[in-house]
Amino acid sequence: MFRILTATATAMLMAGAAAAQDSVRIAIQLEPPNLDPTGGAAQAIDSVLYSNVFEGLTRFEADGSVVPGLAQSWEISDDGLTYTFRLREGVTFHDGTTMDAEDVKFSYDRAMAEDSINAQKGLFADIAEVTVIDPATVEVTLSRPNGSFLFNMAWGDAVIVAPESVDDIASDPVGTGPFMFDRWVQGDRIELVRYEGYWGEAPALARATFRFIADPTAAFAAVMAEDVDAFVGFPAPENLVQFEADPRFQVLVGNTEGETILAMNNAVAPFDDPLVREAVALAIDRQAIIDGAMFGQGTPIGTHFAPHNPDYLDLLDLSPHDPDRARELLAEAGLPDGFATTLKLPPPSYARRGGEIIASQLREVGIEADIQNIEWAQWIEEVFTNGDFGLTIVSHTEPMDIGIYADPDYYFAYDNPDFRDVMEALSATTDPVARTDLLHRAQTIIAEDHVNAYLFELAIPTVAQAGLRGLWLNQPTAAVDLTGVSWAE
Amino acid sequence: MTVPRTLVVGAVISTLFLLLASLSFVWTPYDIETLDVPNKLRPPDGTHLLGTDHFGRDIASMIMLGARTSIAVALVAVGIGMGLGVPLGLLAAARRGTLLDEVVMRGNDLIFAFPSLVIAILITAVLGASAVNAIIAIGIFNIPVFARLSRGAALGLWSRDFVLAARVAGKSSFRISWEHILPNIGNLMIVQGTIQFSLGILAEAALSYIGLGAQPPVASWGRMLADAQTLTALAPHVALVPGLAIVLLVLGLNLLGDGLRDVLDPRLRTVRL
Amino acid sequence: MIRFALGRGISLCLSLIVASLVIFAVIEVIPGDPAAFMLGVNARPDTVAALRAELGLDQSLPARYLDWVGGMLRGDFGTSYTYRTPIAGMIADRVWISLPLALYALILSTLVAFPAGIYAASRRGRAGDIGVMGATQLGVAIPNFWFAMILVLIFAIELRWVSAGGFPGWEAGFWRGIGALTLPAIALALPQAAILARVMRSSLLDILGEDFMRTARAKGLSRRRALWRHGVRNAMIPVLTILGLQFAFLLAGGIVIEQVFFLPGLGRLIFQSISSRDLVVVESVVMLLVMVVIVINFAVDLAYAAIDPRLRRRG
Amino acid sequence: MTLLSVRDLSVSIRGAPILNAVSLEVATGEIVALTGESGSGKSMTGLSVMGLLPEGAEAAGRIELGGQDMLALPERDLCAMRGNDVGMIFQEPMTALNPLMTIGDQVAEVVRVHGGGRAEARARAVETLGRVGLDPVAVPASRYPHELSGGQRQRVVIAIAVVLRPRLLIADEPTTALDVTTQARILDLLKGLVAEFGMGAILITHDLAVVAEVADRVAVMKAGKIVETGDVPAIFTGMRHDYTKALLAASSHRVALPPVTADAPLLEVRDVVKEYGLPRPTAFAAPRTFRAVDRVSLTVRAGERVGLVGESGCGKSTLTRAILGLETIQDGTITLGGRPVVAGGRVDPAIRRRMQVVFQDPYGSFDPRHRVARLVAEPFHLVRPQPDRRARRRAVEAVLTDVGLRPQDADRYIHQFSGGQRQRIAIARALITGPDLIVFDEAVSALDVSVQAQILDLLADLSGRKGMAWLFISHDLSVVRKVTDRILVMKDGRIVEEGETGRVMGAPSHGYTRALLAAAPTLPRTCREV
Repeated sequence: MFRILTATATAMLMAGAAAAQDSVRIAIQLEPPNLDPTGGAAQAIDSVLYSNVFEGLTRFEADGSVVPGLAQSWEISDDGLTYTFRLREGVTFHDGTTMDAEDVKFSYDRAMAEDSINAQKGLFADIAEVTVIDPATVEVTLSRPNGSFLFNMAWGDAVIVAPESVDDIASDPVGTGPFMFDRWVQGDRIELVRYEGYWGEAPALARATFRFIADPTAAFAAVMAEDVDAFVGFPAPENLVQFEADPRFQVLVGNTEGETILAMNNAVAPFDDPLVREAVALAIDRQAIIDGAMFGQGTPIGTHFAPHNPDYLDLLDLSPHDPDRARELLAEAGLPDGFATTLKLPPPSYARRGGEIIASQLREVGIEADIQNIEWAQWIEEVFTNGDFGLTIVSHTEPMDIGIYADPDYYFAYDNPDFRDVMEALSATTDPVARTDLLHRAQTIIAEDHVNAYLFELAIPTVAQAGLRGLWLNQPTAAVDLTGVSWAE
Repeated sequence: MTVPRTLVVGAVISTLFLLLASLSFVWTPYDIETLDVPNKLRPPDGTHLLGTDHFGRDIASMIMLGARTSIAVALVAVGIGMGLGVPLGLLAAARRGTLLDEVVMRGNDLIFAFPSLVIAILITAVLGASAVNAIIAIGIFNIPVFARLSRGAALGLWSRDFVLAARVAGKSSFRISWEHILPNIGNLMIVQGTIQFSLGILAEAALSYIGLGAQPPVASWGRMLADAQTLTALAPHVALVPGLAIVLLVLGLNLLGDGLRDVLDPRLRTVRL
Repeated sequence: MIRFALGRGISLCLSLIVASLVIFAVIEVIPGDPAAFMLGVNARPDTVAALRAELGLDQSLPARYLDWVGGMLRGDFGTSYTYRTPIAGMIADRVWISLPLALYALILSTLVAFPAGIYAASRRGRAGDIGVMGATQLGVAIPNFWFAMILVLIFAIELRWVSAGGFPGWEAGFWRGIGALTLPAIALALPQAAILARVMRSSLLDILGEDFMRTARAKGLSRRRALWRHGVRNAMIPVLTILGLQFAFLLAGGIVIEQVFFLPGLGRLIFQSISSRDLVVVESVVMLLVMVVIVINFAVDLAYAAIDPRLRRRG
Repeated sequence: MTLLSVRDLSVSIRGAPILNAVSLEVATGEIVALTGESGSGKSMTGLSVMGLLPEGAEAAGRIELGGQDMLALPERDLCAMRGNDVGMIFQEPMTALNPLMTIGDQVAEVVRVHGGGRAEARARAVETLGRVGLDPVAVPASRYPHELSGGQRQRVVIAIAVVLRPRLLIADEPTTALDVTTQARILDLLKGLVAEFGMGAILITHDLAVVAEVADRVAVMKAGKIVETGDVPAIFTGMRHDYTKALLAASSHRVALPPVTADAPLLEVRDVVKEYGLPRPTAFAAPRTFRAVDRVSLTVRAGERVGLVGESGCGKSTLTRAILGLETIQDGTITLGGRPVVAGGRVDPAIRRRMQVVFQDPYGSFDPRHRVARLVAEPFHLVRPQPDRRARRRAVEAVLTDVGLRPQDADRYIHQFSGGQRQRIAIARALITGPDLIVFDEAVSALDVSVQAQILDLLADLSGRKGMAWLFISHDLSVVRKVTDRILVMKDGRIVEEGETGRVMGAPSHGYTRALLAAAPTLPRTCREV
């Protein structure tokens, strides 16, 4: 009875129609909660919209460098406090209205406003005033010098929006990018179409559909059944070996800005004792975690910095896998037979699977970690806001975020005045050589102090049809930049 | 009195799993606490009877420990369902037609109205996911089943002559419920209990499959299935073995339930929700 | 008949009110603040407070409850915290996946269960009966999400007969929509069909023992005709109860199946909303599910009266 | 002309022999009765003729109906004959009709099955329903079975059996479940139809009085064999087989009731009213009530044996439950030895101890899970102070021997006893607290005639030895007259006649009592002296 039933069903519908040559179906794991990059922290919003629909004054390139965006060029005053941007000519929003200095001032004032709900309000903290010189020129004066101001303005949260269309931007985004928003079927897909009036070079693609598949099996099935053309951030690393063996597909494994760490609550005993923290760090076997949890995807890190960044310092030798030394350190710290603590794990598989492996590794040296799987909302409340945790595993995917170790109120509560001085100096200097040296000093301090156990840089596997070209390999920022994507002939 | 085949087969399968579960307190082929990542996903062979999973742990040992979790969760949940449901049903029957009866029955309909999975999701969202919360969720869902069943059976008995005789003998409705009604619906409760037990195993598997059941390091069949989901193409045995274990145990319990019903009282009205 | 409907109607409203109170109370207790979640890790306290005000999270509990229930009566379920779009719209799109899926599964299970149940009852004790009963024992024992995994493995990945999941939307053609729902419906229908077949068989066997079946045979009806003209209709009453309950389970069961086939139905909406603490969406969807179940029970009661004249007059 | 001839019919079900070489003949227009105690195989004979034997039954021998051997016919031909050439009526009218079909459709179906058109079927159905005495205005064809009384439903079953004018009609205990007056009318209807349609008929009944009134010939069965056949009424005088004699003697058994001097009043029921709320016809109409017991007064003096007779639905069981304190009463008082049975909603244990009950259903009145000792000792719950274990045991054994059972029976379970023995245990339970009054609620109606006789003798003996009074309630006049000094006749919730048993039975003053006596089938005068 079943067989006849399914046979008739299939006769009616063969596999999905093959993708037309100028359109693409991209799948990512999470669906954006809304479509306002300046109004929510969810990375999925930037993945879909950054550079495709919205643009900022500056822009991230595939290799992480910051290049001119809507600002053609700029001059910085000697004291580093005044930035004068010359805007590109003839740029229009998707609803036809022109983009000029007024829109830039409106966008920044909106982000800095008292009741602003911009998730990265801190990026605009140093701006004192934004003045319109003429429609093509805008001047931004800072309250104090900030070496990474151009870097900050490239973030998705700093894109330029228009007052005329900002009200229902959450469900009908209007930007200046090469693609226009077409349709959003909630829970299933978002469709973008090429914006004919784009100021820059027209993209190869005419239509792009973003599909949201969180479930690993469903992701594997969707790609294997060719329901989608590419899956950026494929959630099941264990299946990559099958895709590599299949000529229909290509597998790209790049790095993200995500430093995956085993964070320790420095404010709570026994983690306030550096010896205990070092013991925890030494108990960890990074390669076993990468193989077990991520099936080999991911590069080990010895400090809180992205390895693909030129200023990265290899400090792996400060925390080798040495269980015996770890037990000695625990004895030295007065805990000969170890201790018990909580290990709170957010939903992603790097945390849930990594957590099981780390718990068993810690058990080897006598540390009993009680695993608690919790939702992101609970993690933010219990761990991030209230600091109610012993250990947790999380991946910090914001670019260049080593500055969080300067904030004693940050959830792992690291309070080191020397480190704060280094960060102060860093933000004041713009000279690249000086900055590299300062970054190296910063990385060394937090590595030697074993603030957290630094595990690995979160890899981002992308599985795509063999004929697809121009996809980003790494993710310097959360974005699926389709501007350079096309089908090979 | 020939014991029906279903009872024998059901009893054998169920006791086999019970033995496996209790044995796991003392001994399992391998210790599943220590991971052995290098030889992960090995197919069943001499050293690992049922192969290893994505962390290199021995699947046979995981199945034994998983059996312990499933049986414990389902048993306690049915216990809650029976412990609270049956007295409620007897009370409603003893006070049939009064407001109390109406309230109990309306309450039952209300719990039935909440799909069992939704109750589980709500509870675990509030108390966090764990085996205990799975027990509470499944237990709550079992209460109306037993309450409704015991009330129905008790109502039938209240009109019987021997209960009238007991009333003539001046016994209170509480004493009658305890001495006469409860023993006579005992068979029905045992048989329905076995069926609810097997449904409890399925419910626990579903809950831990969506991550709401027992949390690591406590082993659970549902979670083994969830972890193995992406490996079905790569290493099919990791997904097949836990599934088969669930099917076998549930089948065994159902056969045991049917067999018991035929032996105890073929006319029993059991309901499978 | 009207009095019967009226009586049931009042108890229906009562249950709905109590259900809404229970749901609101349970969900408000869930830890985790939606605003903090939405603004993410680097948000500053003042921004979070601003968002809380905007979403109305700072009002008192009773005020929010009355606001929510009042809205629901007007068909406006409020606006989702994360999506910031009206919930009624979100639910509408997803209902058009969960409801057809449940209906499709119910039809499939009935189409399979009725003939199987009747066949087994008419061949009581013989090979046909034992075969069907064996199959139903197995059908009841197989967890539907595991069966779904196997279906996907065979039909979507190996044979590639049907897409592995996802939903093209009804505008992409009715049959494409049905195609996408076929595998999930089969996975959902299996255990229900097994249960329904067993209930059909046992209720039919009870009826076959009744006196009026013997009267039918004495009238000259053959065994088969007596079964179809008298047996099946009388056996429908207990079967109807199970059908009513099953539709509620199919709706709930869909929650797991939607995960496996990544169908954007009510089930996944509940999951996504709970993980993002979109409380008002969770409340509304759960309330909707409960309403559907209670209404179905009410419909089953009315159907009883329609089939069984003994209930109709009693009023 | 012989219509039906059954030759050496033997039937066994899964090897167990049921019928053993049964031979029987029925001529056109003749009513042949098949009688015998339950389990004698009379119903199975009827079913064999219809070819409706249960699964796993094997039949041997010949059943010739109009020249064709029914046993040899294929199922298809049997179907063609059932309802057409041979019709059957069953015992239990309440469940014999399909609840979901109108009575008109169920009769019309017979005609449709045998090739009749829709219109013709409907017409013949209405015509036959009228013929069996269902007034088309009061009981139209569109009615459903649950809206009809037991007697009316049995008329529909008869209509179904005779609508196609079959040559042979089989009636299996057609009136056993009915009231005496309804039974009389149904038997007259059957006799009328047999004569008018010229059918042959087999009437299966255990009641020899019914046989005497209706049948032309009778065959007596015992354990699957016909032990004797003969013409009625000749057989009642010149019977040969001793089993038949014993059967007849049991039916006309006389009980020697020892005389007793009834003194002070024991149970006094004054103007008792009991009403039940009825569901309201429309949502807003005033709630209607049904008055089951309407201002009833009666007294039972110590040691006196009083009978309460009435048809089902006359309110006698409601009155009984009120007397036992199982139902609340709206008005009037019930006192035992001067003190009210129910005080302030609670039953007074001291009073309750002096009054006990014996129910009708031997299988239903005992908790299957308890041993006899515990069952019989249950009334001790009322006795303050509670007797200790040994005293209870002695009392149980004593009272068991009183009712003619063995002391060691106390340790057995109830399912190990026959119907008669269970009633003896029920009586033992009623005697254990030495009550002054025992209420017998249809206590012997479910027993076979021979067992009934032994129980009635036991009661007579106990009344002599223990001197307790009793209130004997039954619908069966012949039983009540044997064990009571005074009789009350109840109709529609009221006592219509009261008086000394002999006087009421001999010269009833109220019209209803006369109708009751006339309707009850009685054995021919000649055999009663035997």
